[in-house]
Amino acid sequence: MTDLLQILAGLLVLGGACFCFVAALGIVRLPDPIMRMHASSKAGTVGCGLILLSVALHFPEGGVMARALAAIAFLLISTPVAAHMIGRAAYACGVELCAGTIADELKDTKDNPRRLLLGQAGPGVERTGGP
Amino acid sequence: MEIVLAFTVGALVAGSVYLLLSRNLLRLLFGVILLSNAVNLSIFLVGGLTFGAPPLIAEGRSVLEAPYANPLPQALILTAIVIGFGLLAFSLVLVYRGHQEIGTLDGDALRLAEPPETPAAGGGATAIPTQDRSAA
Amino acid sequence: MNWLVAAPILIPMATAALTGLAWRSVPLQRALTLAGMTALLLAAIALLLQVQHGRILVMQMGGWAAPFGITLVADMLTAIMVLVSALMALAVAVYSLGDIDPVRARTGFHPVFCALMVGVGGAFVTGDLFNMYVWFEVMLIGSFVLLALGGRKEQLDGAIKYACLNLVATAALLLAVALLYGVTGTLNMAELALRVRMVPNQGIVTTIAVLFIVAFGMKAAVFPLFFWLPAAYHTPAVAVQAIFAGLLTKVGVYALLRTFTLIFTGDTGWTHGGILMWIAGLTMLAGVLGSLAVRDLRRAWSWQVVAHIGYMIMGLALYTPLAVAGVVFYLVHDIVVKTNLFLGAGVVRRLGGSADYAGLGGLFKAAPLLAVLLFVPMASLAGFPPLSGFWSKLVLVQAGLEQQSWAIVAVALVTGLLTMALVGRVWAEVVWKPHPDGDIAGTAALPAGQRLALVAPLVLLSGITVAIGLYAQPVMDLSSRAAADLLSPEPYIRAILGEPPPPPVLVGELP
Amino acid sequence: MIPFLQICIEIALGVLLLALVLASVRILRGPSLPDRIIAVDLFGTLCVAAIALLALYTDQPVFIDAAIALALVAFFGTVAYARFVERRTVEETNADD
Amino acid sequence: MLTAVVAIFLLAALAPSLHRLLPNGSHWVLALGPAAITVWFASQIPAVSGGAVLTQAMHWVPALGVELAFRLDGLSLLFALLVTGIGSLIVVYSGSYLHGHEHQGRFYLFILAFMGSMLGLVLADDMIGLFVFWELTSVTSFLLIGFNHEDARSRRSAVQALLVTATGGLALLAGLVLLGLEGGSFRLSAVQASEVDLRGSALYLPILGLLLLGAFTKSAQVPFHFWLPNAMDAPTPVSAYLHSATMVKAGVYLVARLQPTLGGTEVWIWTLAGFGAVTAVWGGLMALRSTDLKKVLAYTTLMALGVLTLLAGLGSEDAIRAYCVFLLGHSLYKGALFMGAGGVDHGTGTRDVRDLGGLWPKMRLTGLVILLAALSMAGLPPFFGFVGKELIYEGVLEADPAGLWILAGVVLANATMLGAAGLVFVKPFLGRPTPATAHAHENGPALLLGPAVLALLGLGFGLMGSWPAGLLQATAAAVAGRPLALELHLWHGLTPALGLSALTIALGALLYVGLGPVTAALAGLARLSRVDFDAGWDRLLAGLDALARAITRRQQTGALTWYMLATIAVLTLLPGVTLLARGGLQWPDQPVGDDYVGWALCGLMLLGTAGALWARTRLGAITALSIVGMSIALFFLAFSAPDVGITQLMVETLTVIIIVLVLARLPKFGPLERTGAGLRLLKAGLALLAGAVTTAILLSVHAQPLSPHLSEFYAAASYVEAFGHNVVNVIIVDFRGFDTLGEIAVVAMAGLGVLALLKARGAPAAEDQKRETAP
Amino acid sequence: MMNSLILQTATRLLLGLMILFSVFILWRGHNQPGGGFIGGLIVAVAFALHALAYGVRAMRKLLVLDPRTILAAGLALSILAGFVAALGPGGLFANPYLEGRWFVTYTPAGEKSFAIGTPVLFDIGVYLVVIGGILAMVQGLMEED
Amino acid sequence: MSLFVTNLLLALAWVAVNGDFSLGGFVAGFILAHLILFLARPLYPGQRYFHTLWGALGFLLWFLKEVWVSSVRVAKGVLGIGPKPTPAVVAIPLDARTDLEITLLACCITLTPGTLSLDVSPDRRTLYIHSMFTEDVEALRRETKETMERRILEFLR
Ligand code: NA
Ligand code: NA
Repeated sequence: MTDLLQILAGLLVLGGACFCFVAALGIVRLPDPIMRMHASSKAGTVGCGLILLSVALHFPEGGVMARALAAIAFLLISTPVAAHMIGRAAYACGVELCAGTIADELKDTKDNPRRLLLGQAGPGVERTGGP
Repeated sequence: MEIVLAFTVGALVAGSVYLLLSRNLLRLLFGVILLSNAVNLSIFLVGGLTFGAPPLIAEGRSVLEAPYANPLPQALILTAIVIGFGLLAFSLVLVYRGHQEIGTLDGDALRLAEPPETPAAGGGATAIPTQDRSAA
Repeated sequence: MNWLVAAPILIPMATAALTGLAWRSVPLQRALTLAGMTALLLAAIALLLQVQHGRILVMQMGGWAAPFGITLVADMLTAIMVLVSALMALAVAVYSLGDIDPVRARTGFHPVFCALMVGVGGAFVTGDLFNMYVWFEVMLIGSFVLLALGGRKEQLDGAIKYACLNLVATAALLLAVALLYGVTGTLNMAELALRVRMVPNQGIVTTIAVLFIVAFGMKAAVFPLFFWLPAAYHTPAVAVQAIFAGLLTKVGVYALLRTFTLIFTGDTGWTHGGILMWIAGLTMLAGVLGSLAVRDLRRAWSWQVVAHIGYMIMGLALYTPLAVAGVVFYLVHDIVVKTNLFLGAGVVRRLGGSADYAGLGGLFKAAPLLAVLLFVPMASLAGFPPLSGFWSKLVLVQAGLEQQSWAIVAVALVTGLLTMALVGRVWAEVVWKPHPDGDIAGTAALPAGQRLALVAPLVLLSGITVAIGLYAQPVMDLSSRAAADLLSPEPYIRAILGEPPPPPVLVGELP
Repeated sequence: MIPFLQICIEIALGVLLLALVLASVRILRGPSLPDRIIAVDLFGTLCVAAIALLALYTDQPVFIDAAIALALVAFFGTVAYARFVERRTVEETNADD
Repeated sequence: MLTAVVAIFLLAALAPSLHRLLPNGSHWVLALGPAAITVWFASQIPAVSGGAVLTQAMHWVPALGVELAFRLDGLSLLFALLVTGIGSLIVVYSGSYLHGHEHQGRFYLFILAFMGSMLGLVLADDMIGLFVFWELTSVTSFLLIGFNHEDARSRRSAVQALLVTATGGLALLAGLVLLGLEGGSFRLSAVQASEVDLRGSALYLPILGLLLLGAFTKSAQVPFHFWLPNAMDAPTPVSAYLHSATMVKAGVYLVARLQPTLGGTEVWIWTLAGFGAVTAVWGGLMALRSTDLKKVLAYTTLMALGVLTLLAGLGSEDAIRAYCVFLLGHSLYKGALFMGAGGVDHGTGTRDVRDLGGLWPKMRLTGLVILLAALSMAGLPPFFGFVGKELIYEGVLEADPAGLWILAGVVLANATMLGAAGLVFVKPFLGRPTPATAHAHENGPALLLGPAVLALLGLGFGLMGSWPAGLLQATAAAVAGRPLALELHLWHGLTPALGLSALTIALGALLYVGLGPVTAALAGLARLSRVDFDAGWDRLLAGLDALARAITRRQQTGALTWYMLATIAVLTLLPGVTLLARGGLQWPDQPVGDDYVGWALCGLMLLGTAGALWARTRLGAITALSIVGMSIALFFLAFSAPDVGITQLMVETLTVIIIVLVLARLPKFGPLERTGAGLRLLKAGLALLAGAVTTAILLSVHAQPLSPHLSEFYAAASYVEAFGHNVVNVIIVDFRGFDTLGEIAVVAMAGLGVLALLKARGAPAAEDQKRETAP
Repeated sequence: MMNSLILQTATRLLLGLMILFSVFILWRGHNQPGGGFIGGLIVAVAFALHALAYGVRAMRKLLVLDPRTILAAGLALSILAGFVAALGPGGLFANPYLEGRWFVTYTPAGEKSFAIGTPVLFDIGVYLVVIGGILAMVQGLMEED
Repeated sequence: MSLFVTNLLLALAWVAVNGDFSLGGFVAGFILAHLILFLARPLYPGQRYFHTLWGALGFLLWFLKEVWVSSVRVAKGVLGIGPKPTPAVVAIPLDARTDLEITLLACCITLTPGTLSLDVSPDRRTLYIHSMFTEDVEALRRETKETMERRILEFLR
């Protein structure tokens, strides 16, 4: 049982490392920032998550397992939020989407983050708060 | 490993010194960050490096059993890191406020406090070559 | 177990915490600060009384015996320094009642001022080198904040240079402490004194010692590491200038004095007679020439801070009982006088509306009492007898001549002469010369409360200067005993480590 | 610990270090602000993974706390970066006016 | 004696209050003090003449061996009498002279303090005590010379006097300390009596040089003489006092005091004689050139000081006798003349000889006083000045080494005295009346008392040589260091000295008659030689200022880069050189290590550092630094420092966040970063050197064995005694909890400081402005 | 503030968790990596995140106390923790400053099962100072807008 | 959710009774208690506890599968095997209304098939996503709404 768990942990670790590597390779190879974010947010999360899972399996104490799972949960919440924040900011600061982009339904709407940002940040205009 | 680290620290110090000599205050502060990192590593180094044996007494034991990493340098570094952070945070804001009030990030252009007796151009009297002044 | 040893840290620190809690109420902060500094002074007096018969007070913090915990220790030197700094703190706290505006008070002057005193006191009483680093940092952050408090342009300008250079100094100090730990395995200063002698490679010990010279020297503003001082000291509020000028650099001198009599005594030819001696001479000259080059009262005094550090370093460099006694005496004298000078310059500026010689004058006519109060520290600065400055200079000159160190004595005398030139000029320009705007108002024009707050410290400090001058014996006696203790540190070491120190193992002779 | 797991961890550590280097490359190369921020964010995530690996490697579960702490602050850091990008955009556009 | 000195100082301290109480009569009351002391000193004359020496000593700073030791011998007594006696006359005189001056009270304070200092100086036996009073005279005379402080010339003169005398003062200090160390005691009398052969000491020359520098500056010997005429900017009573009895006489006193201890060597004789003769001639000639009455008198003082120095230098018995007599004579007539001249000034409103004339009918009393004193100065019989001059000639003639040159100089100098005497009396009183003297009026008794007493004494001592003889004999004995007979006669017989006197009178008369051409010649001479010491002084000060500014500007450039460069250079070079010079360099005896995690993390750190260096943008640099910081954190974690690793990670991130929060408002990296290639090379060189030194030191330190006793204790006690499993945390909160106390103080202050910086903007500046404009 | 619905919601979710985690870290600091400093930093980061999402004013409201008060209180607590030693044993001021005073429970077997003492109190002071200090900085910096 | 609390309390009771304070013990107790409550569900009419819990579990499993699939797809894209990326920014009209619904949806979209939430419109009616492998914009819109959004709303409502 223990050996089996350890073999499983080993495989998870290897897999996790591979995903991490892919994520890193992705942000080097992919053509535009948003694409790179795909790599980092998905492969990075999975890779890191797998390794944490392996930790959870490896250590028998409940506390460790709970913390490892909590870490995975936190990662699952925070990574997409972070991706959203960067994505929006990237869009707002006007990065170029790569040449192969087939559609951009955000660009010409009133919801364009850049437009919102600059329009609302003019002098004397108070930005409206969230809900 | 200590020998490798000694050379690394040397490199960090070299890099930090180069940044410290910048006219841009922000780069100077980056040099400070690097320098304090290098010093922290030095403390770590002189205490001796031990891989994978944190100074934690195992559950159910009453003394730390060898091998264990030297705990004292770690405690010192902790203190040093926190202190360094406090000083750096303040300095950063200071530089920021300085820019806000004085309008420059050029360390060599800070001439409000001194020396007014000197002609503004420095008259070639300063030891720093003046060819880069025009760029400012 | 004597809690008095911890008082120089705990009293101002508790005061800092309380004033911090009371940050909404300026009057409450003021009252707390005054009470705290008074308590500090009382504790300092008690401390001096305790150590006056050669007793060394030791407190092992947390009850962990040296060298495992942190040791606080008070010998004669410490007690003297604590007492003088407590006096200055009280004087400046009183002065600040009339000097610190409500905005500065609301944004933290009082807690930070107290924290500065924590750092100063801590540096004096600690017997642990890393702990000394910590107190230096407390002092440093306190000085950063006080320097910038108020946020005027030239303040920020000066504070930025001050901060950048001191951050480097701090890193150097930390590195030096770490390296010393690396060769000895301890941080306790008493144990260090024993263990540095056992290091097989004495060359590296000397190297570390030199690093300490540079690191502490930077704090003490010696040549050529003083740039931060004339760049910044004249910019903050007067109370802040005064406490800086009085205490901060002297803590650096204290640290040099302590470590280079207790720990680094193995290669005095190189460290004391060589590096420190050169530093001393150049510091004196650079400082005094700087003070002659400026035309602004506060800047001139700032440069004088530098110049007189040179004298103290000279005493340490000579490294004889008389010379070290001279350093201690000089510390006492200089702290009082420099604080007084800056406080005085503040009042002068308040009355004359400027700090520039060109914009000043008329004091002899308008405020004769103030003129007297200025005359005392200025004359003492110049070393005119029978004021405190004379005795300190006399002792150092005598010590130098005894050692036949002609060059350094010559430099000291020339520096003294140039200081007289400065003082004569300042007196003529600031006190005698008619004010460019015609007659000015005297101190009587100030509101009564403010007048009392501004003038009382001057009276106190000038009184001390005169008293020490007329009756130098007590201070000289204490200084001599402090010096004797410093130069034979065995009782100090025994008091801390609790056992007769093992005979030092000397490892070979130096090349 | 069985040798298989040991080997797996060592290989994984190596791969992860390589990934860290790759992330560094993107951090250093940029070219755009978001690129660097994404790379720093990933660097943080990779560090979390590396810390978890160290926990396995040294058999010290305490490292997990480091991982959580890092994940927390790294997230905050990324949000701050995003804020910076937005602010800078505003500042620069205003400055151009 | 201590009582006397302290009493005068106390009187000084009380003077302003007393003057406020008694604005019209304070000078009479105040003069009682010194007068009483004079009487006490006079009462000691018989004993001292009989060879007795009064001593008094008490501890002052025993830790330094400094005492308040006083010694009253003939020399001290003569000076003490002059100081207090003339002093009390001066106080009375100034009460009238300065009547109604707004700072009259302060004046009494200064002049009495000056008197006390001078008295202490001549009485002190302890060298340090002597120096203390010496410097006090400098300070108090500074205050007196600058008394008319709203006048720029006064201020300049005061500072000049202070600095010149202070220069000598510091030399004197060094000299005295050396003398004390070499002589084995800090008591002048003990050194004089001791067996130590100071004249043969290796330090004799330095000691002598230093002491004489002190004496010469104080007694205004050429080339340190220029401050003395300028000191005439002081109110006349001050000038009178300074020149007759005090200050400038201090130097002459010191030389005499040291004569028995250090005198008699070739160096001593020729130095003093040379300086003295030159000063005497120079002073005399310059006196003739001057037109301001006070200036004339000031230059004659120079002449007298020169002669006194010369005599002290010659050191022969006759020279010493001459010294004593001339000293007294000069004090009497110079005090009278100055006060008289002040009277003229007071009565007419001018002191310029060219504007004065025909005063005799209007100011007969003043004229008479001046006449008596001038005759004494001219060295005509039967005045005391004549007695002195005769003795001078005898002394110079008798002295073996005295050459012809010196003799000629002395004669010439004495002749100029005659001319000067003519200048101060004949022209103002007997010359043609001028517009300035139209409204001249006689002065009151307070202004006449002092000069009259002195002038009459000059006549009386001349006629009755036996009156002062006893005292002067004791003085001479003190100067010689052995008993010396002294008798005073107007008539010495037909001696060479008498011939020289006749020659002097003839020459003097010639000089006075031919004053016009002589002055022109002198002016031409001065122009020709361009020896204008006063202007030289200004150039010296300006040069000093320029030097100070140049040096200061070169080091305190205001450029942060330069400060940093210098600081780091010192920080690098001093330890680096020490490491090499003291043989500290050592390579650790251990393998380099094959820990690939460590290698890789070090590599990442280097990568990040390189990135931070080459970053073109701010964010590029920050993110590169993040690489470094996180790699270091991983390094800490890998090498068993979990707490440090976590903390490093968090602090690293937090730092970046704070940077990022402030960054948006800061400008981008711009042209600031583009520096010249040479400068870049310099910076890079220093950076590499710093790195190399760091590595070398770290390796050498690591090569030393590390004692584990501390960590062993922590390992054993952490849980058992401090109840914690995490040893590092136990160290932080318990073993070394005190560090943490300081650490949180730093964090707290940083928080407060940041808030203060950001919150209080502009407000204090406005506050300060408000306060400064409306005090 | 960032004006992002997603961030705001996530912050609401995370804030409580982070504070909880920080207390956990603080509490076990004596036995495991963690302690007052790291715990305090996590709280500070949590509130700073709130400030980023909702603005500084909302954060200050949530915090109730001014950062300066927290900071000073923490400092006072840490100082006080050291003073407990002054009370004894052996009389007032007989023991040195900062000497630990522990409340320890033992298992029947004689092993320590639970220990709380003044060093923990001290660490709580550290925790508060760090929260106050960092939040003072964050508040100042974000109020700039 | 009071049933959830009951479930928790029962689990704790189990742990206490056993004296086994480990996570495993707690999980065992929780499952046991859950089974008991499930059997007794007629006692608690109107409770959506089991629906929600099982719904969430089902969603989680589905979601993890999607994450895995998407990661593999992205990995292929990164490594250059598989189809060439065809990125697009697509607007998704939202049915989700509450903060939690929108946030959860956005997060899940980011973590799954080659999509990334960029922004929510200020009126909260549109979610803009970036897709890495877009064959047909309309199909993507439809698919996202019908799989992801439907599933989330299902277990949240
Ligand atoms: Na070592
Ligand atoms: Na900890």
